[in-house]
Amino acid sequence: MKISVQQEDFDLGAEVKAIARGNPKVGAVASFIGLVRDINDGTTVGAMTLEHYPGMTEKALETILAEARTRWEILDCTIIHRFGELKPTDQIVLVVVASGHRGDAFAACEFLMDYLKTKAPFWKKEQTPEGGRWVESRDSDDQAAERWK
Amino acid sequence: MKISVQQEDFDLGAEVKAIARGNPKVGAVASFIGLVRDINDGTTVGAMTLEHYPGMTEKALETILAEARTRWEILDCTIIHRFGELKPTDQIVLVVVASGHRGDAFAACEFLMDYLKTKAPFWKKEQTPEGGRWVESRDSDDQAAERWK
Amino acid sequence: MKVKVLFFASIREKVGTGTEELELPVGVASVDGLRQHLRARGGAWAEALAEGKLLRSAVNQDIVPGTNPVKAGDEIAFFPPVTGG
Amino acid sequence: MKVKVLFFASIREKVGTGTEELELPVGVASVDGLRQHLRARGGAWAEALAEGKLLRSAVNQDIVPGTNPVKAGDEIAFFPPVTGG
Repeated sequence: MKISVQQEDFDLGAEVKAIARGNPKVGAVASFIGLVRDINDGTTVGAMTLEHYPGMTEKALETILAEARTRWEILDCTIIHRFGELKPTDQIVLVVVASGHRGDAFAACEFLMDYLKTKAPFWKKEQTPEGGRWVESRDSDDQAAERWK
Repeated sequence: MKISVQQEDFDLGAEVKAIARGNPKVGAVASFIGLVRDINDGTTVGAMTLEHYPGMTEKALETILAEARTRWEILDCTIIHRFGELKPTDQIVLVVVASGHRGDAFAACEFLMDYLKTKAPFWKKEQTPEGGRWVESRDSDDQAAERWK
Repeated sequence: MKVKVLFFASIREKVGTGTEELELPVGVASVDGLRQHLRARGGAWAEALAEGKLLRSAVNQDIVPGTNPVKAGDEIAFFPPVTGG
Repeated sequence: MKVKVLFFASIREKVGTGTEELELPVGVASVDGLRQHLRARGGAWAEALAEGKLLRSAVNQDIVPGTNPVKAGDEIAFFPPVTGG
């Protein structure tokens, strides 16, 4: 299990090889990448800055992962979340879950992503033509997290 | 949109880069890899052979993808399914879905995988210590596909 | 006029062939009719295509029920339930 | 005895600092109490921590409600609802 909050970019292919390759119990690897879009809520976004709460972020991710492991078979998992300056098409977040079966891999991966979007202490400030604006919390994200309760 | 039924292995990292890199509308890329496990229904599996119905397989995958595109926003998609001789830890199937939002990417990816497991004309023959055996259709897979109806 | 008949997986192994060109017999107008005709060959054919055995069929690469009509020029396939991915 | 108070994102920008060591004032025993104490500084503090403003708080890196007790040595953070990923 690997959790990393980092400024550097990541490589999906390398991360998936690192967790799945060679373990013959792994039948399913679900993964997700979140990327910066050039538009959000109808506004053109040039770049963004992700702020986080060092220490609490890692702790929150460990708690989320421990919770996921009580619900689904997770043979291995990698969570990487970037912070700092990011621009459109940059990668922001990666979740990879290896399991015996696809149902567990998909559910755990989506569960972790929903929690990352709604519970982990990250804040997004977007640069728009009108200047910087802090992104407001989204109802749709909260609802996505609610359904796991 | 790319659909390939092939004997050769595939590279997740390269496929994801090919569909997501550079399109600033893509905010979410969900992907799934299915791999050969060394055990299935309690029996040790040494190797397996995947047979398919050339022509019909590609047609079925195109139909499934068209159906998925009516249900979810899919900006791009790659489906690769291998056939022939495979051994434990080998990759079998890849589905990658790029979308604006993670809900669509996850749902479409899981939908496509469920259909690949239950509708696409592939048949699996496993080599076990007792000899070759054709894998029987699984109820759990049929149920997974049923829920999309 | 002929039809092309395909067999896959365990059915293919049992009947010993993957494909066959066949003159559509008089009176055979459906997938089930063709299956019955082939079954009448006896031996491995009777076993592989036995009534009550869970088989899938496709006509021109679309999965169809056994009641589906068949006509000259069709590609008809018999196979067990799929077990892909 | 002191507490460490942290501010993030829009709150940090408004109050003009990300972290502050503070002597826990007499009578302040909860997160809400501390928030009220800071708000009493007026100006940007009153605005950033205004009553009714949707804020989250954490004590020792766990999200807690405003009623959560605070004691000397705690790390207390104020921030807007998270918007990660």
